[in-house]
Amino acid sequence: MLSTEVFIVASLVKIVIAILVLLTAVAYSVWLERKVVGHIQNRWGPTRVGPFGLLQPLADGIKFIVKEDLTPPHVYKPLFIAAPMIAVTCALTSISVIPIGNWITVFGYHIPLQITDVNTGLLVVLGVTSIGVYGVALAGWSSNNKYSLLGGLRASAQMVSYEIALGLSLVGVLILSGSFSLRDIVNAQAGTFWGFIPRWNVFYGCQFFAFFIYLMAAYAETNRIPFDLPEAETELVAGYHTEYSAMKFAMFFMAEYANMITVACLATLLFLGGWRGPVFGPPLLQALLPVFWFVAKVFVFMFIYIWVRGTLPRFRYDQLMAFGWKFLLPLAIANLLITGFIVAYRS
Amino acid sequence: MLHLILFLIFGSICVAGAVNLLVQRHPISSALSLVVVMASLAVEYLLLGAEFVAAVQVIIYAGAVMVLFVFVIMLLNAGAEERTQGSRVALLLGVPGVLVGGVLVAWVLLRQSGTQPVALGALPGYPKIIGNLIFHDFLLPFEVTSILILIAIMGAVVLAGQPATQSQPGEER
Amino acid sequence: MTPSLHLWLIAVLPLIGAAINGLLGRRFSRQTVAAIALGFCGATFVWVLFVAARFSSLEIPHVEIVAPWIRSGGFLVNFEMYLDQLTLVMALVVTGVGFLIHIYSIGYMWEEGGFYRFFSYLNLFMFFMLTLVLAGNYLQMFIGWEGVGLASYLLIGFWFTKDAAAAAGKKAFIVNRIGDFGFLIALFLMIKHFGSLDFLQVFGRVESGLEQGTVSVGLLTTIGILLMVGAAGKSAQIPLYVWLPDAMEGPTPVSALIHAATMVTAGVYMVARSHLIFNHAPDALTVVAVVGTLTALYAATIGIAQTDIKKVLAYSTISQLGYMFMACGVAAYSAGIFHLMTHAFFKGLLFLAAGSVIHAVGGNQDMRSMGGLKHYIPVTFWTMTAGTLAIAGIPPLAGFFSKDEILWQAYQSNGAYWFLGVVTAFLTAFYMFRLWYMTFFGEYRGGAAGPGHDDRHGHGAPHESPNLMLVPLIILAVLSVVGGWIGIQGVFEHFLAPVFNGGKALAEATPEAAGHGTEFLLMALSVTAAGLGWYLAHVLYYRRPELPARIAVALGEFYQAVVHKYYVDEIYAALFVRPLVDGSTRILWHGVDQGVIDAAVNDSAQGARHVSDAARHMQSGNLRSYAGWVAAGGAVVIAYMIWMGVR
Amino acid sequence: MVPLSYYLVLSGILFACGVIGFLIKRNIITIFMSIELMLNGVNLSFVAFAAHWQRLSGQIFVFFVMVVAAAEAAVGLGIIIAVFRTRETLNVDQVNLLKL
Repeated sequence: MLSTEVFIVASLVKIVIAILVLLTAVAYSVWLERKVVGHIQNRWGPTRVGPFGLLQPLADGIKFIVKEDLTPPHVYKPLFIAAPMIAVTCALTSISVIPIGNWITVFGYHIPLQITDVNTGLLVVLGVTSIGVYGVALAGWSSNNKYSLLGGLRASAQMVSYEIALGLSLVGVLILSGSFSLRDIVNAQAGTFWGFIPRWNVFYGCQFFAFFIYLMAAYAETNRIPFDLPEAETELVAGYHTEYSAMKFAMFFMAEYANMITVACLATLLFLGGWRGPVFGPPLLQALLPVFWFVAKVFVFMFIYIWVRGTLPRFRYDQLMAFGWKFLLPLAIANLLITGFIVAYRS
Repeated sequence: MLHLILFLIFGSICVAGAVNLLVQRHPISSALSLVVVMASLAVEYLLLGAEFVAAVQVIIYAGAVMVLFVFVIMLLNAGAEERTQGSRVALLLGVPGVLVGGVLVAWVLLRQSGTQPVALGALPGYPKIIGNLIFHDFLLPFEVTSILILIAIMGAVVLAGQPATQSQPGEER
Repeated sequence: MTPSLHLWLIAVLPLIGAAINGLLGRRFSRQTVAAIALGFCGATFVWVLFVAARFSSLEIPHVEIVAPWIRSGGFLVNFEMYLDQLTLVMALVVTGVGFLIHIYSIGYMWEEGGFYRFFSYLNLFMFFMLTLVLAGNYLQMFIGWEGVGLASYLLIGFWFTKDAAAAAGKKAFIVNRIGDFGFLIALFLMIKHFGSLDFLQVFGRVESGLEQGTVSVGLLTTIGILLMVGAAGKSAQIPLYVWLPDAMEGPTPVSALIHAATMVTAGVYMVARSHLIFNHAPDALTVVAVVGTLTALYAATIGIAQTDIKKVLAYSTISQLGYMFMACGVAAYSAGIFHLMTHAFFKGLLFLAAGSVIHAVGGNQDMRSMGGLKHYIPVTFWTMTAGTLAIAGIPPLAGFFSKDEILWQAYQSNGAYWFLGVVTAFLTAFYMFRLWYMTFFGEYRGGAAGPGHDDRHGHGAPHESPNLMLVPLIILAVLSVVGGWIGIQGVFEHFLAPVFNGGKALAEATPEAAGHGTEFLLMALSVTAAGLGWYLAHVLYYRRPELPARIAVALGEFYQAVVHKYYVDEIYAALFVRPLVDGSTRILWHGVDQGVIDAAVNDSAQGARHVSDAARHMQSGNLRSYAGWVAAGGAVVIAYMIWMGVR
Repeated sequence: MVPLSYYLVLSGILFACGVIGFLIKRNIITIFMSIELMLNGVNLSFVAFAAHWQRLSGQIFVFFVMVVAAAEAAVGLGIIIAVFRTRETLNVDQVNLLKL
């Protein structure tokens, strides 16, 4: 057990590293998206700034910071300012309970690759995500703009609705692992069965339906295509962030991509065995390989996100609601029942 | 000591939020104050060891119920409160009554203080134990509340649903 | 142990028929309804015949307990079926005549609305009547007793849209209640003193109680007179006969079945069944005899002046019932039952024939507008003739044997009974032949169809009824002719002797002093009286039809009194009905109901209104005001609790 | 170590704030929020008592209160929407038809 001082110092270091890595990841996922979508649409994407446009995110960041921060008249100012902060804060906070690897030993201290491991880690993520709704809703309302208001309304309704399907799809995993702690959940997926298939929940726990539900609900939660109704450009200009500009707009942008990453991390942890993967080689490689596997899996998810965005058209709003309530929710409940039977059968 | 400090910090945030709820005239500000109250109450629950309660408090109360409130406020486009004087009884009788009652209770409680301190995280409410309790000892109330929820869902659908005669959706805006 | 005969089936079969027709009959066709009613009634009759066939092999009395009913301390009442010779005779009469009348009704009621209702009621009546007859204890008998009253009420008021019918139904019901009251008190007395209502136990305890001196003759007399009150109500004896003439408002088959053949004889049956009590209470027997004799004479005199064909028959029924009670009153129960049986045949016949006549002339019941129908409806005429001869006591028809038996027994008991009986026989012959002549001879006095209940089919000339109605008439006519022959040489009496052996002993106590010579003399006298009556009717209504009017004028007041049935209905109205109505109106309605009960309710409502007028200002409709009150109240409660805690 | 009574007093303050909000607020939605505030105050004392008596049933009660609150919010907000549709106002002082 670490002493309090070491714990605090280690935690601070981990926080700083995590935020830096996360923001970088956010920036480069934007780049990745532009690049991939570009190729899907038979374009090049960013190419001018740096090799393959690799410095484009940096340029964008500079642009956001130096642009004029415009506050339109007749907005409800306190909330107008607070809304993007709430959004980005919640998006960044949820990363704090996500483990990206096993324990490592640094300077003789045995430290987990996770900012903090709490008993109710998954609940923390869910709670923080659900608070994040306020950012979108309040942004829409405080802008004093009908498009924004509609976007905010849609966002809050959509996120509250899909949160139920999302939460229920996770319950099957929880039944299998018997814990809310993300680290425990990953540990429960260790090993293989039938000799070679990893005991990931999506395989061994028969959670493919849950995985599918989670994926759908996650797209809706993060307001991504095909569920990006709150910011549907053709109907609502830009939805809840129509009136935002400069750094405030950047915050929403960051929040969206940070949420995508968080959701991808969760999917990896819950269904695909987290950092579990073949580990070999020298000690240093053994320490880093789990992290590599984790990042690789998350990357796959991010790629699928972008791929879907480049491929699928947008839903209509009533289709979206009907899909969530009438299809995903019953399916999630059925999956829950089946999982219960499976667990009861195995024990 | 840490316990007391944390208690005081979040307790004052709590009270500040509650008072802000009263003072603010716009319902959305009141709603956000209430979210603050709930969030800091969740921290108080954590201090008492009820971590599952705290998580549920955030997810259900702050994340769902209050979102619903905010949603309705946005939907009805509720403006700032009007200062009508509909009831003298409430002001002349009710508020003093509450103050008297509150002060009396506080006085009694504080007279008893110091006798039974509560330790930090005194009673860890792990989800497993709570689940066992709900699904064994409290199964009947649990089922009854599930029926209550079902009825509430149906009631809400009936109440808020469009009357069959109104043909145009969104007409009430 | 004799094997069970499932006697309960006899009672329950008609009930099933009644239930099917009553509950579902509305959707059935008339054919279906008739088939159901007739099927269940016929099945009952067949079962009774089956029981009769097995009868000789049974120990008598044969009791079948179906189920316990009331169990209270030592007091036990069962649902039980009781079978002895008396029961068998009654059951045969009820089911046999009932079956015939069911057949007749199909023809008679075919055109009427509420066809299924009629047959449902009719089957219901059969159920209750058989319950009454087969009862093994007084309580079950009482159920049947009340039930036949109910069926009678329903059937009298069958055409309930007619005021007179509804009123007649109510009258029958209420007058019967008075009788039932007496019956009930008699039952209570039995429970109190004998601790049972079971026939065998009650009679056994009467005997043993008399021996041990625990039962006094006075008690038996009281019970007997109360039973007689009940019997008088059901069997239309003085002073409770008033309902029966009015009951003629019901359909004619009902009059035949209920108000001539079966239900009204329930009183006679009950007295006969209770003969052990009456035998030990001579005063009660005297009451029975006197009431019977007076009723016989009295009703016969009224019958003379009636012009409504059914009313004549109704008074005739009362009169004949009087004969039966006279027989019971002189402890000649088997003679009474014998007359009951023959009466069921010929009076059923007469009513059915009268129904056929009414049918023929299109619903008119007034004899003054009939006449000369002999040629139009020959079958009805000949059957009616058989019935008339039978009731008049012309040998060798049924009425002769039974009436003669009664008069012979009466003569042995008291000459006065015999004399009045013979006078009644004369009057009976007179008014029956009067009816016969007025209806069938002379000129047809009716024009087109008169007003009446079944005038729907427009009538030209009178016409014969359908075969469905004629067949029962013929069968009953045959029975009326030959039914009395089983009384020859005392065969019937002998058959019933085991039941009435107590009565037999009493009868034999008076030695056959008069001997056969006297019996033949008396027989000749009564036949002469009947012949005289016939002759007088022949003179007045056939040869010189103008004479009756002159005689009526000559008699003046007395004739008017007879026409108006001695003003008994008016006297009853003045004595009982008006005071009751006035008292209810003035005291109970205006005084108690409006003055006390309504006033209490209204005043408290007024008070509540005044109080709430003051308090309603708290109900401002403002949510926050309500909350203010709640908060203030909560503060008061908290303060009170803390104050209590501190103290 | 915090005395139990501190938690209870905090709970009482929240509850009193809720009642006062109910009394002085005119907006029906805010009044509804005051009710939620009261429920939260009560929840706190439930949890505090649970810790005090070392009995988890106190925390279970909190869940039931939450369930009831959620149901109440669903129905209550439905009612509010229905009232707003017919009365065009959210001010409870103007929604006072239910009287003599």
